[in-house]
Amino acid sequence: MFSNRLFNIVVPIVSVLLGLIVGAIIMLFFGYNPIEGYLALWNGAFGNMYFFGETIRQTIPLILTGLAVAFAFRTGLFNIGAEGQVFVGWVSAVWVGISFDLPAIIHLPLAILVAAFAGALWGFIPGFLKATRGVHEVIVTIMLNYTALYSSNYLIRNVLSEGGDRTEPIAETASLRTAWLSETFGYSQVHWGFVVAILMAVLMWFLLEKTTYGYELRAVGFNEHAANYAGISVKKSIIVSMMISGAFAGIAGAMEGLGTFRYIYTHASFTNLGFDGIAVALLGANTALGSSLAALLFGSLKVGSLRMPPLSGVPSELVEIVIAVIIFFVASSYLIRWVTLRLKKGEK
Amino acid sequence: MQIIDLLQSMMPMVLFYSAPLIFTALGGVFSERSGVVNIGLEGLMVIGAFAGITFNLGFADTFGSLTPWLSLVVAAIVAGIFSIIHAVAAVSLRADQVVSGVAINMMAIGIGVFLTREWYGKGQTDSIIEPFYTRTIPVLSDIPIIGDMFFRGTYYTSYVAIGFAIIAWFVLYKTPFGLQLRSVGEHPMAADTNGINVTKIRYIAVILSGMLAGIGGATYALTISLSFGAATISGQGFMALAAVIFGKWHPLGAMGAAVFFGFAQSLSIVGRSFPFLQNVPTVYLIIAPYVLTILALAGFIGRAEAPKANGVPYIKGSR
Amino acid sequence: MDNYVIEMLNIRKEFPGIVANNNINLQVKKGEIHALLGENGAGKSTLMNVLFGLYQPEKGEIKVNGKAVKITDPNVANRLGIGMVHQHFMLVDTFTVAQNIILGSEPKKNGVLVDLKKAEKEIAELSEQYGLRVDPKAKIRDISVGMQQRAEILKTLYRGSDIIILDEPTAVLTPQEIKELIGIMKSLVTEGISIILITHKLKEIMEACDRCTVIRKGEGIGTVNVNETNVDELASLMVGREINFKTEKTAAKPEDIVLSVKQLEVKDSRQALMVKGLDLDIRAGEIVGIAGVDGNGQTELIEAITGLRKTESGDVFLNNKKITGLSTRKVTELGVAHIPQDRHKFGLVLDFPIGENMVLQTYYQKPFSNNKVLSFRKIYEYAEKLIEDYDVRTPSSKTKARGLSGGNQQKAIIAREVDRSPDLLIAVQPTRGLDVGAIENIHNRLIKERDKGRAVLLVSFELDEIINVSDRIAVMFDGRIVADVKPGETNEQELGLLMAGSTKEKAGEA
Amino acid sequence: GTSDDEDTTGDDTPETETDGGSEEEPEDETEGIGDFSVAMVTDEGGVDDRSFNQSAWEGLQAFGAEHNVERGATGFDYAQSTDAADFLPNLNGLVQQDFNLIFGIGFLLEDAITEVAANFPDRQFGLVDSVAAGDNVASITFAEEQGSFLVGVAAALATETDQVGFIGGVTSDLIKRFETGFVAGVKAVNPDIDVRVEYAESFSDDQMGRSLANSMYSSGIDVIYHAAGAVGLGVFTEARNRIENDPEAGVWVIGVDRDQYDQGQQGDHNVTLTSMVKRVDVAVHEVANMALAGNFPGGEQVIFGLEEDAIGVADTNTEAFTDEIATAVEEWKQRILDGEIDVPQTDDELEAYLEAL
Ligand SMILES: Nc1ncnc2c1ncn2[C@@H]1O[C@H](COP(=O)(O)OP(=O)(O)OP(=O)(O)O)[C@@H](O)[C@H]1O
Ligand SMILES: Nc1ncnc2c1ncn2[C@@H]1O[C@H](COP(=O)(O)OP(=O)(O)OP(=O)(O)O)[C@@H](O)[C@H]1O
Ligand SMILES: [Mg+2]
Ligand SMILES: [Mg+2]
Repeated sequence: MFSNRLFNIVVPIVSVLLGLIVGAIIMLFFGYNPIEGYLALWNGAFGNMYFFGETIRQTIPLILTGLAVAFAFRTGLFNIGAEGQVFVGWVSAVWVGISFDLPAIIHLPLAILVAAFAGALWGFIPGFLKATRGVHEVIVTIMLNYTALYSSNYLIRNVLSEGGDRTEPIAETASLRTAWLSETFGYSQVHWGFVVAILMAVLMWFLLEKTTYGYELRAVGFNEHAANYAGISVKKSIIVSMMISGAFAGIAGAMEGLGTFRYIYTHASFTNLGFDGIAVALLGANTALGSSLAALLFGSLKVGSLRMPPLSGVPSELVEIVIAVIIFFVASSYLIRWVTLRLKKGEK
Repeated sequence: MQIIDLLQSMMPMVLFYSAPLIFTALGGVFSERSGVVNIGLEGLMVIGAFAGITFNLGFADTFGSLTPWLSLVVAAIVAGIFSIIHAVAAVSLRADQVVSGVAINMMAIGIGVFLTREWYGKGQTDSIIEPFYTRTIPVLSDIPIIGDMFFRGTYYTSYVAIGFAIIAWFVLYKTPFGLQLRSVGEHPMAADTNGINVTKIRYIAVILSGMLAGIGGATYALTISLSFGAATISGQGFMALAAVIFGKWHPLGAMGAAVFFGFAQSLSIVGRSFPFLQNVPTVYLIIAPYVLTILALAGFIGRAEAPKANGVPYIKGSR
Repeated sequence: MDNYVIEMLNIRKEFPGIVANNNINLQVKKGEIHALLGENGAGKSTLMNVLFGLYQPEKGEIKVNGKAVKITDPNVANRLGIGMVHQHFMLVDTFTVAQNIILGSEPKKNGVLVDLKKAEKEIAELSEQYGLRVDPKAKIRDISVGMQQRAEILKTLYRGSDIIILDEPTAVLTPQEIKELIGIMKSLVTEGISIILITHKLKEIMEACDRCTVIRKGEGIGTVNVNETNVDELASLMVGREINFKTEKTAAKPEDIVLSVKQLEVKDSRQALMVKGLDLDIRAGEIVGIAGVDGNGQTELIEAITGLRKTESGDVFLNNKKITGLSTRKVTELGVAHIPQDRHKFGLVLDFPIGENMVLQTYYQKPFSNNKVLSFRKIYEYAEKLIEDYDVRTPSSKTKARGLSGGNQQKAIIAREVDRSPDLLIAVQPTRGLDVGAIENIHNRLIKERDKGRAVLLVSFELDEIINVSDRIAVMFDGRIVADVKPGETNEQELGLLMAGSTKEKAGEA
Repeated sequence: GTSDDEDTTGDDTPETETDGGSEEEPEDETEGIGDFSVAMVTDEGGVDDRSFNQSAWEGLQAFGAEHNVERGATGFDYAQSTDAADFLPNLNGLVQQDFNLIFGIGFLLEDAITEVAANFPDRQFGLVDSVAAGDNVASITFAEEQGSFLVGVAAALATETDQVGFIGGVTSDLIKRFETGFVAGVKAVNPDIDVRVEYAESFSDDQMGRSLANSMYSSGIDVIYHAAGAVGLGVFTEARNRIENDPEAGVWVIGVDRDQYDQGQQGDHNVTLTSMVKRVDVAVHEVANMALAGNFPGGEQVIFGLEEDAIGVADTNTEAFTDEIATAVEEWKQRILDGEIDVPQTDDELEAYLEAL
């Protein structure tokens, strides 16, 4: 028999392959050369240090929003609101970044912490309403996404700048970028956020798997009734879980505000980081390590896809389809399981 | 402004804003009532909008003023077919339905824009020349007060949406099919032991949700944006999903929720011309619909009970 | 040649890793009540699910009225006149009785509408005809288990079934209801209907059935005529050895009051008052059994004592300390252990390894965690000790709880609860659905705890269990303790009447 | 059409015109532009946004056509951004493809251009709609307030209700210039005309545009000027719908960036009164030619306005845009060109302007 652990690795790998194959078929069908297309994709993601740096840069917030969604999922909650939490985190981080004059050793951590706090606050609302009023977290988080988008635009224009479309850049002391790192990666936007992201992934793993809090949250996630019976406060767990989830997404916003952009601009629409986080978490089986790897995959596909049209003529939307197919197959892992079992049987 | 005047100027806007949401939310109700979570509504709307617009562009000359209606039909068919992907994953392949829905959303926008590029050589289509127009219903619009509110300057599609909601309610609560569909969403095994084909019902429900969301997306495209691009459908599917939950998985509830969203939305626009709101920063009006929804949920709507088997794949013989 | 309505010949059904049915034969005559007897997990339900078309057998033949048939799904079974009342009811909670009954074969009007009026009328007629009292308009979630069961039976009759399978129908009923059910079955067979009855209760078989087929560990043991056998023979056929039905125990030596409930009032989730001014005292060193029909406030009482549900008024004292309104965690820490009724829903996190389930209430205490960090080494050491001491059969302490059999899941819960050395041990339906060996084991464990000086509160719907194990029986009806009797001074008949709301005097006369 | 571009670009550009002209002369096709290549990075709108991204791309295409080079790494090309985070990778990708001159289209790219320009001092960059630092960056801005002023004049003359509206996208300094110019233009003709100003706070929410337009038209406004990207699609939809119901409704839309005449066609009627045309194509084309000629205006802000014919007012809809209006617009244009009027660009300037009326 296939062991479960092995299977957990086989499914994503097979899914990625199937996704790429479907992509190749589409390219062939529309008269493109799939090899050229994928070569452009590969080069666009890993072709040289510059693109590799960009891939890392894109991966950083995806890891964090992935962790946010995964964390909530693990405790039985669906956080569609990472999108909004990214905004509030981003705004807050930039606010700290531009309004304080502090040594880097305090400034940077403070900015990240405030972003985490803001995200947590944004997660608190649906958590609290779910725990106390039984309001479905999905609607509340959807509504809060829009609220966050429009409110942060308002703040940018009226509080953080004087009617401008973006804030001034944050102080160097709050920046995650360093010249050395950028230079190493061919002047890309890569920043030290990847350390933060990895730390957060480790933190999530530790928190969930190794601590009593994690034990409680997992118990609530699997079986609310049993957790309640065991004396665990389900309400508290729901609220705490949404807050931690929100904090991760808030930090994702901080990565944009302190690393990638170092300011915030008014957004005409969502960043999609939060929505992509859902896919990342699901592809990563809602684990910290899995989400990190899935984020890397998404990050490289997204960054790589930018080079597809100029280098191979293939519209970059193809990558969107490929990602969707990958997710589809991961979701339908039963199919892969069934086929592998069939193959096994056939061998005998 | 008098309250009546206000309502008269708002109602047509409420109706036209709500129509796409009503269609789509009804789709969500069918799907979720049968036990299949459908967060792919957004993607299905995208496909509907895409199909509606491309058909309209291609056949406006052939069908003339009939084109928008045919576009809706085509959108329903195409999105219905597209939704089979979700059905296969969620029902036959026992996929995590949320994941599959996310895949639907990404796939739809990918395919929609990819094909637009392939067919039109650009990321956004031209404007259609046979869209829907608002109409004034001859006799009814002369009724005092009501006539101006509901029968002047509205789209036929808004009436169709309301009609569909009533039909959906009728189907779900008065017909054998509805009874069976709801039983499948509550207790699939009970349905199964009663000889109901759970798989078939769920497929039908998901395809219905695809068709309705397709109509919803096409309605949006044919009444508001009049063209298709990556940004045509941006979040309406999620609002429809919210309407499903807000409306407690009931067709008329979902319609009510959609109308509520429309109401809040138009209030935030009409409200700008109120003298006493003139000094309020616009942002408060813009976020008002969303905040109002949250407050409404927290305040008096409260706990909503999802169909018991919602999101749970049915595996024959498991307990 | 006998005239069989049903013949199942050499049926074999496998599940991954287990043969649930191996070459089983079952032949049912027209108009008889045929018992299917076997231990838990023997394969009875599986066999019936095969007959009902829910499972496809790997091997074997099924004949209905002498004709070989293939029953591919419940629809086919329905058409062949086979109806089944499942062990776990197949009713949609939010539907009415009538809607549930007609589901899948709805009468129509105008070609499209469900004709609920007609259905309700037909159902009323049917229930009149067979004496099955139901309210067709009531929602399932609002009616008693007994009525739900009658709805299930009506469901089969409505479909015109003449072969009805009843899978453990009596497990949830009071003695009076059981008696009523047997009456119903007897009247059904006089109308030419054949019944297959699954039950663990030998007395019921003796009382109601014509013949009995016994299966053991998936193998058919044979079929006997009920009037040619007796309870002891049936028991040994079922288990494969002699069985002692009476639990051995010494007299209780009650000491100080451990639990004292005073004028307690509790509402259920739908705000109906379920516990209505209840008084109850339990002393150290005694087992108090609460007898009562499900739905008379037992669940709410236990939840109120354990802090799972808030109380309306009245008080609960533990060792003279008021614990009313305290959180579950506090109550647990003060020395209350609780073996819950539904082990899957409450007792275990099925997706946690059995080891982590063993510390469900103590994970945050030393030595299982230190400064909020779990010590898995300590947790698993402890879990393995419990597994050893309480004979929980599991491949390893890391196996998910889901993978254990029901009996072993229950043993794991009992190990966890008992090992905390609580002052008060609450056991709700601790042996539900378990086999005889497991039941013996658990009863002995409860008695051992009593002998150690613990107070034990046993809630059970099984009168046998209550009478066998308790030192004192408190009969609960309509949210109150209506009688307090000694097991030696009463019988099932009397208890049954008390549970149904008769006064002690009236019940005594019966 | 791009046919008149060539005539006008030469005229008003400072210094470089003669050199630029002579470079363009040679008929020899094979010579082309040597190894000079030019590319652009769009903002989130994309290359077919029917707005300034598309216009810029048309400028590059015209440049290609003029010099007879193909799209691709040796001629001209573009990279499309779907997200602000894509700007830098796109710019760097084009740098790595060895494009000599790279345009960033839209003020959103300001920081990205600044950064890349600093990293690659040997390349030339152009930024449209904003000003970036760097000796190798040419900042291309437009005097939108001038064009807006003129369409304001047109609106003031066309309105029959003495109420006109302005719908902006996301509030910003740039869109503010459209607003103040428009208001100033309207009031210059008739200070009693009401101008209602609304911002959609989006460039993509066509539904919002539709609703705002509905609200405006319902309140008696009959001319709406939009500077709101795709939000404007909703404005057109609303106007067309009103015309469909009542050909005599008399509602008008003023388009922006490009001549949006096509957007306004409804049966045999057209609701596009005029459009404030911002010739990003002209500007991009012109700057590319300057770079090719070795006269790249690095480190400078090049303002394209009425004078350069890079800002204009569309007169396609001759039925609505009557001779009377055209004449008036021409008069006001002259007064701006003559420096008689300094069109206000901020709220404060507008206030001062209105007080002076
Ligand atoms: N769906 C299933 N998948 C795997 N194993 C199963 C399944 N259903 C039953 N089994 C196994 O088959 C055997 C027979 O189970 P079955 O439910 O028929 O027993 P039973 O005699 O009805 O017991 P009970 O008295 O508890 O009702 C058991 O060992 C059980 O573990
Ligand atoms: N779908 C299934 N797949 C695998 N094993 C199963 C399945 N259903 C039941 N089992 C196994 O069957 C055995 C008995 O299960 P069952 O649910 O009948 O227990 P039970 O003691 O009857 O509990 P209950 O009180 O819930 O009826 C267990 O070993 C369980 O793991
Ligand atoms: Mg059974
Ligand atoms: Mg069982």
